[in-house]
Amino acid sequence: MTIMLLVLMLGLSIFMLVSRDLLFGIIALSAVSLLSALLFYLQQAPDVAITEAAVGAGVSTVVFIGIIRYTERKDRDP
Amino acid sequence: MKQKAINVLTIISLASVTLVLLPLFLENSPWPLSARNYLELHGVGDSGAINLVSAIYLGFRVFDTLGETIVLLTAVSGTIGVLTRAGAVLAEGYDTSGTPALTEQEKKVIMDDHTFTLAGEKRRSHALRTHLLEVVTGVLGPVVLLFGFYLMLYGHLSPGGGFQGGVVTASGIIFLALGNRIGAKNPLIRASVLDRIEAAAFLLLILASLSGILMGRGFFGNPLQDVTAIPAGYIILLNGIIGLKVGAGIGFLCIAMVGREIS
Amino acid sequence: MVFEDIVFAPILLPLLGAALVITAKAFLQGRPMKILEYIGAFVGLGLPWLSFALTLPAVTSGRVFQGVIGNWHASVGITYQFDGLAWLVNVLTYSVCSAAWLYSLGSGPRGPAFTSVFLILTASLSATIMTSDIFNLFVCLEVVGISSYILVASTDKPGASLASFTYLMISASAMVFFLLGVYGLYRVTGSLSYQGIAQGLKALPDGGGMTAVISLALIISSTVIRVAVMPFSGWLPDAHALAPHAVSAVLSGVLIKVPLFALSRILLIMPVGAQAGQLLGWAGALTALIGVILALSQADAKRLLAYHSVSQIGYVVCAWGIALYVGITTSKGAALMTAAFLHAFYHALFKGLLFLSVGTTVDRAGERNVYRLRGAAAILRSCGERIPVTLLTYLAGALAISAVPPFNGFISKNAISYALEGTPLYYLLFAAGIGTVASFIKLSRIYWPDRSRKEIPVPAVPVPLTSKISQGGLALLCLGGGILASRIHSLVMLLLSGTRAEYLIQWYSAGALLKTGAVIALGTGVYLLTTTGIIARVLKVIREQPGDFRGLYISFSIGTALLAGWMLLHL
Amino acid sequence: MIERILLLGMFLIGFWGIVSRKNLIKKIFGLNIINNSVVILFVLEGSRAGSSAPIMEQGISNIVDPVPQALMLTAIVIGVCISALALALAFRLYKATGTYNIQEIKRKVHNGF
Repeated sequence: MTIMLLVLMLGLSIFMLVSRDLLFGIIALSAVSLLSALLFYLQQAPDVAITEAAVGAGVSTVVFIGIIRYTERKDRDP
Repeated sequence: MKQKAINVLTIISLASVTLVLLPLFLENSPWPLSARNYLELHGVGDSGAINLVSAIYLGFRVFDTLGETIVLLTAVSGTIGVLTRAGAVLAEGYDTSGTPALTEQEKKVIMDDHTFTLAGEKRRSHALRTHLLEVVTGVLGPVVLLFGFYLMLYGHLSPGGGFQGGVVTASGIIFLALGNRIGAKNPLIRASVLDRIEAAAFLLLILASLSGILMGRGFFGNPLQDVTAIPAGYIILLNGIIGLKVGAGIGFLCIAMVGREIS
Repeated sequence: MVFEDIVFAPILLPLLGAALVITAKAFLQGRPMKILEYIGAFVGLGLPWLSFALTLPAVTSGRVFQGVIGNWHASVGITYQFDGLAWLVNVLTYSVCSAAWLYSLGSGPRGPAFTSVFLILTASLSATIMTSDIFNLFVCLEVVGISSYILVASTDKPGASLASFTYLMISASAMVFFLLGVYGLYRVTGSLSYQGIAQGLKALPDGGGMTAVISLALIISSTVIRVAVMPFSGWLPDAHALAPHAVSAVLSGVLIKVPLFALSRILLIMPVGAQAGQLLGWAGALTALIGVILALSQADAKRLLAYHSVSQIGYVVCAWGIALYVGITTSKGAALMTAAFLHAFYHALFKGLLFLSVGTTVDRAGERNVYRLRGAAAILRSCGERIPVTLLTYLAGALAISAVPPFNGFISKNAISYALEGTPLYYLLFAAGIGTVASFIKLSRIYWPDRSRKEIPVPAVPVPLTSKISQGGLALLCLGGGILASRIHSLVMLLLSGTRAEYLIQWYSAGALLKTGAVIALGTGVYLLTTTGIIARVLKVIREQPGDFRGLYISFSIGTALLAGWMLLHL
Repeated sequence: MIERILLLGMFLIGFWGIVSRKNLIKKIFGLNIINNSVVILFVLEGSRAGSSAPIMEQGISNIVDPVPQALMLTAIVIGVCISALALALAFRLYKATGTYNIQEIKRKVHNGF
């Protein structure tokens, strides 16, 4: 289970860095946060799980989206 | 040519990071148990909190937590300041940096009359926003706020605590803001109110940490030791203060971020 | 109230001050807000001096205040330590920060937001030197970091934002490496306090093996990135040159030194700390020389000063590292450590002074290019400076950094070279000293009268009184540091090593003066050389080397690998 | 074992992202990734010590080590604060130069002086 989650997170991390669309990257980032919250919950760390879900998936997503909303979504570089 | 040379350097640097970190990640010795064993035996007795993570977070290592809240406070005020100077995506009334671009009179008007709103005709045409969202978030907001306060105040017993509760409270505040119609004035989503709550909570936090010194129990010593029968009293107090501060701070930050462009 | 708690005053009072300022900002407006802001600043920057006065007798008698914050059990609590080193570093911090805040009142970024971040920075700097818990050190460094990123970005220039972003990225990534180091050490020893880790490592059969050494290397390199020794210094010139002047003074004066002395607490008790010190000492000496060459090539006045910070921190790191290598309890080690601190302190004073006075000048002149700006003294006069305070204080700073008696730089540089006499490092530092003189002759030319221009085109903005006061105060401290050399030197030595000075340096001996004369003569020669065509062209090439964002990371990773390899070699 | 290799991989990918992606936002993604991987590593390894969550209700024993969890709470929050500030700076640079590409920003800022 742990390994599966980690593989998924690894894949999402790569996607985050290569995707042309920053919004997709942000969604991937918050998915990674949610997955790691799940992982923490499975690893007997409920406090960290709550924090990661609230802060990583919630606040940081809002902040990221708030920033790119007024700039640009596309990464123009290869 | 130059591009290639730089790529070689990138590979070298990645390789050296790998070399350095590989032994660290592969370290396989058994996990040291001294701290855990101590906490398992004495943790609850020392701090009064059943949730040992809370006990560490607000008891044994509360000074770290103070540092963390300061990082948050500084980050919020710095982010707002930087954004303001950049020409602002901020919602009106969220310009609180030290160099006011508005006159005091204008500022006062904004602080008093405007609350954050995204409703109706002011939104952009392609904004992903429906009345469903408005209604649901408006109803859900108070419930989330309540859950946040629950997390704050029961942090010493169950998972959660001041910080987590604060973040949940902040999302409750954001829900209230999203569900806000034009004209509705919920004091909790006003910039000045959030700013004041955060400032007052920070002052309270510093005073709480000082109170131990004044009572002769040392820095961050428990001043309530003889006053209250609940052993975790000080932790509950700190949880509440930190929750308020974090909730107000993060709520402020998020609302400022999703606000509309002034330009 | 217990007397011991007074050692927390330098942390808590600025925080209280910051809380007052933030409250004032939130609740009040106009005049009452200003008043409360000043009260907060006084509580934060003024009152701690009282605590220094009160704790001085205790620390001079060798007393070490230590314990666990909140009186918890030591295995899980945060331990702290307030000793001579912490006292000295706090005095360093507060003297520069007070002067810089005063300066900012007149010309720097103003307002409650700035003041609160500034006070938080001050508090976190004192927490950094007092803590003896590795994770707490992480938190303290993060607070220092985040407040300094904000302060750097507190001007309107986009360049400052870029500098701040670069600084943020490199040091935040370095802090992730730091966290990995914490993980490694906790994994091996199960402890977070310095003492606990050292004991845990000693108890292990192989001293913790590779994991411990690599973790230590990660912690060292990610702390050293704040100190900006050579492979790690790429972020510094931009950040220090583009920040507001008062912030530059604090960054260059204080911020790059406190982590270094906090690191010495760790290295002194860890297994291969001494060897790491040796490597850093060498890196420091090379930094001193290369930094000064880069400084000599710069055209921007503040950037020139920023490269000088790199160079001078090289002196400090060199003496500091070798002191760790030979052991701080030996007489040579004590002398070196004293010299390192003395130079750090004096550099804080004169570099702060230089940033402030040059900042005042370039603001009035509206021109920062060293090659173009001339006649700055006349410009300052036209701005209403009857007594040329800025010019005089600049001169005090420039003479101090060039090690001319009777200013304080002369004392500290001599203390370093006295202790390093006979090693190859000595010659590297000697060469760096020549370069310093040369580059300050270059910088001083901005004050030389400009015959070709009669009228001063810039609007005359008067120099604020607060700027004059803070510059004057720092200049007096520079002079005082030189005149009271023996007394200060023996006090520092007593506080750092617990020993009275075993030898007395003849500060103003004929040999030392002769050497200074030689350095000045050679420096003038070097300066004249740099004005010749071919060398000027070489310098131009150096100046226009583009700094690369990824270069920072590449040098960081390679430097870390080298440090780890070196430490593994000596395991 | 495999978990830690995967985490190392995640760390390296994040580091690669910071070093060689030109887009500022992606650099901040990279910072988040390396921070995440270290946090996961610390918590994952810390939970090997026992088998139940560190909440000492009746009859609970053999808990996992709570210290790493408390430390990582702090680290997560600090990480988010840093990336919020970094984003604000990136936004400001975008407003000043009209691009997120670090090299272009550098060039424009340099020419602006």
